[in-house]
Amino acid sequence: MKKVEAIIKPFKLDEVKKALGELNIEGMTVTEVKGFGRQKGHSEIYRGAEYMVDFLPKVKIEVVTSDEMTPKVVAAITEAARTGKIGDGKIFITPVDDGVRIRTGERGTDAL
Amino acid sequence: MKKVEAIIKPFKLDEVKKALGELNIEGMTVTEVKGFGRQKGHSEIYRGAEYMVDFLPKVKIEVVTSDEMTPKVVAAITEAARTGKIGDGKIFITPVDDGVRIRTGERGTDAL
Amino acid sequence: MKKVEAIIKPFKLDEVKKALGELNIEGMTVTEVKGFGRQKGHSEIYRGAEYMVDFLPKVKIEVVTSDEMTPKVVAAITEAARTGKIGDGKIFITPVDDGVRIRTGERGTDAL
Amino acid sequence: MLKLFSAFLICLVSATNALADGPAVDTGDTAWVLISTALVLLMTAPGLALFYSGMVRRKNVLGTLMQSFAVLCVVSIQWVLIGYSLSFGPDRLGLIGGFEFFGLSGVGQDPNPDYSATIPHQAFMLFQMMFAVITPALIAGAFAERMKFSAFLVFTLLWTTLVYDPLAHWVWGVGGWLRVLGALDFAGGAVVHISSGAAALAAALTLGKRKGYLTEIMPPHNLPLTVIGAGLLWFGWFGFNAGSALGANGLAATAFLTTNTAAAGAGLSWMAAEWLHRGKPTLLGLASGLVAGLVAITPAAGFVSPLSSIIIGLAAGVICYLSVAIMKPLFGYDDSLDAFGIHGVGGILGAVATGLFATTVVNTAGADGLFSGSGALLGKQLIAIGACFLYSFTISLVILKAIDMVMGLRVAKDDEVQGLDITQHSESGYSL
Amino acid sequence: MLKLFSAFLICLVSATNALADGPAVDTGDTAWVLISTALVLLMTAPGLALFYSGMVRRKNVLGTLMQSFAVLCVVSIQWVLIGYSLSFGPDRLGLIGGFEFFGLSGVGQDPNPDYSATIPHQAFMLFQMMFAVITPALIAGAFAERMKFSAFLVFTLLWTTLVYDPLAHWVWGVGGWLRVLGALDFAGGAVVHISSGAAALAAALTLGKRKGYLTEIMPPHNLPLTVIGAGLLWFGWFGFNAGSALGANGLAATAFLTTNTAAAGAGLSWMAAEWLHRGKPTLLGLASGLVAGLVAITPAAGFVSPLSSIIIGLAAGVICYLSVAIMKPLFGYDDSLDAFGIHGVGGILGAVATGLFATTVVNTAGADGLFSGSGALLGKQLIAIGACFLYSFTISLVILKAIDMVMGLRVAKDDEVQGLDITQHSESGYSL
Amino acid sequence: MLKLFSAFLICLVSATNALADGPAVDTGDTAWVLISTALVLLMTAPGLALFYSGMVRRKNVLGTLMQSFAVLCVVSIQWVLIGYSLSFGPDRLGLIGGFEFFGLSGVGQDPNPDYSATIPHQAFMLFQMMFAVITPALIAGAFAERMKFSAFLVFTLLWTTLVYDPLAHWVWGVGGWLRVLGALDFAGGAVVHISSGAAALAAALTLGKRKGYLTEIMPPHNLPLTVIGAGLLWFGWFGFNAGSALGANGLAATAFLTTNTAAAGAGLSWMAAEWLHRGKPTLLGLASGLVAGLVAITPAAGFVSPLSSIIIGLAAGVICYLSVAIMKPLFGYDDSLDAFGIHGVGGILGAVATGLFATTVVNTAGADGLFSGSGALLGKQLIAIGACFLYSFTISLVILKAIDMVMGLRVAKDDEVQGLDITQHSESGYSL
Ligand SMILES: Nc1ncnc2c1ncn2[C@@H]1O[C@H](COP(=O)(O)OP(=O)(O)O)[C@@H](O)[C@H]1O
Ligand SMILES: Nc1ncnc2c1ncn2[C@@H]1O[C@H](COP(=O)(O)OP(=O)(O)O)[C@@H](O)[C@H]1O
Ligand SMILES: Nc1ncnc2c1ncn2[C@@H]1O[C@H](COP(=O)(O)OP(=O)(O)O)[C@@H](O)[C@H]1O
Repeated sequence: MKKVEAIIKPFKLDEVKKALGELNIEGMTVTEVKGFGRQKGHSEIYRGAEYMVDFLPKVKIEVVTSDEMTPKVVAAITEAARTGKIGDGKIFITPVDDGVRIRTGERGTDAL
Repeated sequence: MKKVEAIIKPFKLDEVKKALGELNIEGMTVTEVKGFGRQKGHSEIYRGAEYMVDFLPKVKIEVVTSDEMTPKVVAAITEAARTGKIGDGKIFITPVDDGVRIRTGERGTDAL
Repeated sequence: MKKVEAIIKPFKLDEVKKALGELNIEGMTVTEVKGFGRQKGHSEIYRGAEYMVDFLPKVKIEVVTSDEMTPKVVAAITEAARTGKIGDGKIFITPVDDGVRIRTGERGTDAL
Repeated sequence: MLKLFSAFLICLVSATNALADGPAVDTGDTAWVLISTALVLLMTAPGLALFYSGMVRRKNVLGTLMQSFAVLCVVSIQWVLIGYSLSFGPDRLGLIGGFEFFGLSGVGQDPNPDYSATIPHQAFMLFQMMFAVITPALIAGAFAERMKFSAFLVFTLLWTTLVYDPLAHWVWGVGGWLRVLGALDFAGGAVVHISSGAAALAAALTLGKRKGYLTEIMPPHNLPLTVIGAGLLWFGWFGFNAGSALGANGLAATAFLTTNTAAAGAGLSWMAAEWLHRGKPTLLGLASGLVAGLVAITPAAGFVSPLSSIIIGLAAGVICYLSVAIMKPLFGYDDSLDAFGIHGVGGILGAVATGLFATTVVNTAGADGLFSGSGALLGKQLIAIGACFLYSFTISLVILKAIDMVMGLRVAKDDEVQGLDITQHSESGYSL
Repeated sequence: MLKLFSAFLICLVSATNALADGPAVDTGDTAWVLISTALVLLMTAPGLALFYSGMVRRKNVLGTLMQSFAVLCVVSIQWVLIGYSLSFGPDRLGLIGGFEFFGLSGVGQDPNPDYSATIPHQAFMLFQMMFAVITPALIAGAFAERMKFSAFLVFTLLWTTLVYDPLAHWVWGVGGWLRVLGALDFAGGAVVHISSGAAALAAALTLGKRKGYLTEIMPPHNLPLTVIGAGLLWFGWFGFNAGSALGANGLAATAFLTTNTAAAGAGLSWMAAEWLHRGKPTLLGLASGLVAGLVAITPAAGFVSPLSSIIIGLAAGVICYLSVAIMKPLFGYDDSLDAFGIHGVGGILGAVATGLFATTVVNTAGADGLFSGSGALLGKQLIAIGACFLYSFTISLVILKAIDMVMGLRVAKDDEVQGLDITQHSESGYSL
Repeated sequence: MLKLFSAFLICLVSATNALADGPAVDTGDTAWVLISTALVLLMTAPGLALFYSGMVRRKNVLGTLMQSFAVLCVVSIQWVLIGYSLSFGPDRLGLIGGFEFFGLSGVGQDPNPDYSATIPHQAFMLFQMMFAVITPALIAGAFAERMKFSAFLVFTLLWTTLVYDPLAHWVWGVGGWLRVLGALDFAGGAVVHISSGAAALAAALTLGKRKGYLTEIMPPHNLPLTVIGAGLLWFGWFGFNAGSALGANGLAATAFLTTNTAAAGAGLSWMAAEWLHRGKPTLLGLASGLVAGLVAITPAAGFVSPLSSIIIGLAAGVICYLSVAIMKPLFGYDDSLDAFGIHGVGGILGAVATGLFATTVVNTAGADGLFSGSGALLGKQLIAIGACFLYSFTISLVILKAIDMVMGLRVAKDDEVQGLDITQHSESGYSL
């Protein structure tokens, strides 16, 4: 099992969700985060003082999936989230030892 | 060391915290997230237009713990967070290479 | 590749960002979280009723970096985030299998 | 119903007998009463709506706002059709007004000297309307976060008609038995606050506690909203109390003054009580206290001196604090936003204080209270308190039980967990 | 321009011919009109600003608030320099006012009996100013979340001068052709609501849909803001409508009353319509409905009976709901916050209703409508509706196209995605 | 103290000598002054409270709101007990009022022709009370986010008594030396704004900078709150300025008009200055500008022509912008919410402008300024500015140093980091 963790532009969430749906991925968890990277931020002005805000709003999607599905999930997200402009985000794949469905106690990929 | 990551229903947080307390787990980190899964969302109506909202508010609890404690932690969360209804959430167990307590620089399980 | 995940006091974010900048770390993702630990919370009073609030506002910084850089990143964060008082937070190092830059499809450390 | 409908038809055509011959309208008095009317509307919506909705949990913010706004709409219509007539129509046995003013027939642009000789009858009616509006909205604090919206609508309509309208007649209607008795209620201590407080207690007992009450933390989700509400309540209360002079005169100035000092005193004394008791002066405490002071001065505003009003305010802050922080947990009822603890207790306190501090030096149309040498008034005040409290409590209980049997008062458990906003209204307060 | 400047210089020195001899000022009437003026300002800022800004997405909250505040500033100056004169200056051909009042020359502390014999001319001018302010602010609902701020400023200035000022003259100016014709518009149903609604439709069509309209979910980001706005609108509308009696008299009381009942009726009927249609009574629905009721009663407020106002309100809630929930998706234009759907449709409804329900029993200075036996008024109302709608729609279209050619109306795609707050104003609404 | 207590007892019994024989009360004037009083209360709470609290960081929102509300409560009581007497009691040496009005003894329902012949003396006293309330609340902007609440309470009480009350007497009290001199201050440019601005500067210097000032980003946490506050300030300021005519007359209309145009002009000119300087027109800029315009027109409102008021407004927006955006960083003091930069600088500007633009054509009770051919007034204005600024600055410094020695002014470092809400009040603003 792997966790696929994608940090994307917020307005791409719907498209990514749809792309995952087409893979029959039935679950995911989404977090609002702030990203810092090559994409430059914007300035804000308050009473004549100018600040650089370099943290940009991003959305983190976490999908835990079987090893077989992982490449497909990565490919689907990559495609759906891409605008081609800087700041499109990253996908990280990390190992997962086990999963549990709380309701039933099921384990492993059955829990997904 | 393992990280136990549980996505649960928000109103179960207190009970899970208490259950972990009974295991002498002294630290955890909590994030508000939105979940998408089998549990269906709700509709919202604005000026006669109806929208489906399928992201539901969930809470993610992260507990890093020793390998020995991991099954106990998983069991405690499973029990405390269960309502038996769809959407109770998931637990994922992932490997952790090392930990550091920033204040002291302690490493490994001493850092917890 | 490793993910370095640090839970720190919110007002230390700027210093940590600066310290990472000195290592030429060019990307990170930040999440607002709530922490429970040895640091005690505070009480709140509403119409004469007193509540204990033991979840404290913390900030989680995630930096995915190469294996070589990992110790430097950990050291930099540890130093910049330390106040010496309880509640300074933790750093957890977890394995990352792979990374993708969505914009270009680059893989591995090239994606960072 | 048929009668109502024909009255309706007549009014539609012949309308508001807007003749120009009666006693003269004073423009200054009219300006003051009209703006006061607008101020009292502002108290309910958005004033009280915000005061309450900031205190609930995020998931119930809209449901709580909705209650005040719905009451405003429902009672605005009820009052025009039947409420004003039941309250201020020609007396029947000292208990209720007659049908004569149904559909505002006979309520025109000329003054009605029975109630106010210098402003249009419609202006008097409108001013009173806003009192009828705010009263049921106050009750909602007791059953916040758990009542079905449909049941709430039915309750509002029944309660206004069966409780508020008769009580308004008793105390303020020409021929009303408490008015005849000589009990004093300058701006609605009994009619508005004691009656809503008693109903609130009945509601808290009937509906039962919120799921998680006393075991879960239920902090206010947005105190700035509550504080905007508190500010608008203070502002609007000048219309409520000083407007009750029904003219822009010296009495209005005095009522304005006592209102302000009582609010200030109670804000400080609640804050001080909490500071001593819990170690910190809180903003919610100060805001709650000022509302308690406004409640307590309401029946007394045009009858007592400024310095008496400070004392009334100081007392109101401490006593309402004790009722909320000590008495409520002791008895264990869930008066969620302290509608009984502030309006019931504060209203009783104010009615008693009127019996103590009233003086004809301030208002010759008033009476002398105990501290001016006469105990008679205090006795009458106690009768008025008892009558209003018992009547409202009993009828409210009956109404609530009846609604519960017919359609259910409370939302389903799961709906309570998910919140009123989504389950009752299919909306979310924020997507910040 | 030169003329303007010299008028300016003269005024600066000789100022506001504040003599003390003319017809006497009535203090009560003046108090009422001044406070009404303040109430109408409150409607725009922060009332309408909040009502609108709570409905947009978080990233546009400041841009939306900014529009109402900027209009207030711009039109306050425009009105003093030229607007009042174009609207209420001596008539030219029934179409526009002359230059005589430029820079408020001749607009002093004495009454101008042409418009109001009992209040200072400046008070009348100020009251009218606030109507000129709110009208362009209403239009902004149609193009929320996508217009360039610079283009918005230019639009506001041109629209006020070329559309609002002439229309105000037609309907209210002595000698204005619709006034001469005998069309009734008590407080601005045509001048304010039909004209802004027609401009809103023109703007929605010219600017086109928001990116993601109908494909993305765009829920209101902060409904409590919207509800505070709705409450302030209701409160302020008493100044708008009852203030239009230009005195604190029986007519003001009647207008106050019809305003209140129409708002209440429409709040309930929109809520009911949505409840039937979608299964839930929503707070945004109730709030939208009460605004629709306030719009619809505006032209009728001082001409109809209280019971008629209930009917007008009930109709307004349902009809505006249908226009927003059925008609808009049918035609597919993006009138983002329903400026046309509520103000245009509600304004037309109100103008027609005036032709139906008006009765001289309520106001001898009015006229009898269809239900009082005369069809003539209805005909005049239809002419007024048609003239105001077409004039505003056409000129708005021309102004918008012209601005689009010269400087562009719409922000860049990327800026729309990022939001107006950061791209137009370099600010963020919240860091909660 | 004993004296005070016996005065207190007397008042409690004999109350407010509410006789009915004196000069007649005018209902229109009374309506206007009462509603103006309510409007000025609204400016402080919730107006200023929101304006300020939206600008601080989230962790200090309640602490900031609390300051305005606490001032309102404390000064409402202080004014009744001693403040009004010190300010408006019979003159002692041109410097202070005597004890005669302690506890409002002798301040009844009849007019006091010394100050206002057509409204109840209590109404005049109440109107003045609200000025005494808002002034210390303004100062709080300078030391936002770092002052101990207990120290703040003590400061408020001392400052009101030792600074505000004497200054009010100097400028407005019969026999006050600046009044006798002939300096003009229509609605409190010196008494309210210069005095609070000078105190603000003293406070910013004494308390020192916030931790992280200029190194950390401290963006406003909730600009919609600030904007609601700005809207309420504009609305309430009509009471402040036009209410200062103490009647509903032509002068009130003129003051209303100059107030509105100055606010509009300054909103636009601050926005324009920031647009030129930083490249973007901001909402906070427009809101700050309109407040600056309202401040600057305050002393001039009843003395200048409408067109002059536009110029004053335009100047106020630019000059206050420069003081905030250029001067403050230059000198490096942390006037956190620009209480000095807007109220101090704007107040001085307005007092000077009164000396330039005042004309007896607008107000025969006023004087002619430099542009009407007489330099004398300007000289008097400069004396008044100097005297008020220096007196307030010096005494404020002494009070602050004394409090610092006795109990400490500033919260502990850790408490500043954690925020005032939790450390001073044990509350959190939001759980959204
Ligand atoms: N090393 C990293 N570790 C964690 N998150 C990162 C890292 N680098 C970038 N990110 C996240 O990815 C987002 C996009 O990165 P950025 O460098 O702006 O553009 P791009 O994805 O086009 O390279 C950042 O805002 C940040 O949230
Ligand atoms: N594959 C997954 N990866 C990450 N999170 C998931 C996954 N599947 C479900 N979740 C999370 O678990 C929550 C509950 O899942 P759901 O399918 O609704 O019910 P259940 O837990 O009863 O199977 C979801 O809201 C989502 O946050
Ligand atoms: N076992 C753990 N798993 C996950 N997060 C933890 C754990 N222990 C502590 N934390 C996080 O670290 C923060 C600081 O821990 P705490 O015990 O208060 O102080 P210290 O870091 O000084 O030991 C907590 O608020 C929590 O967010």
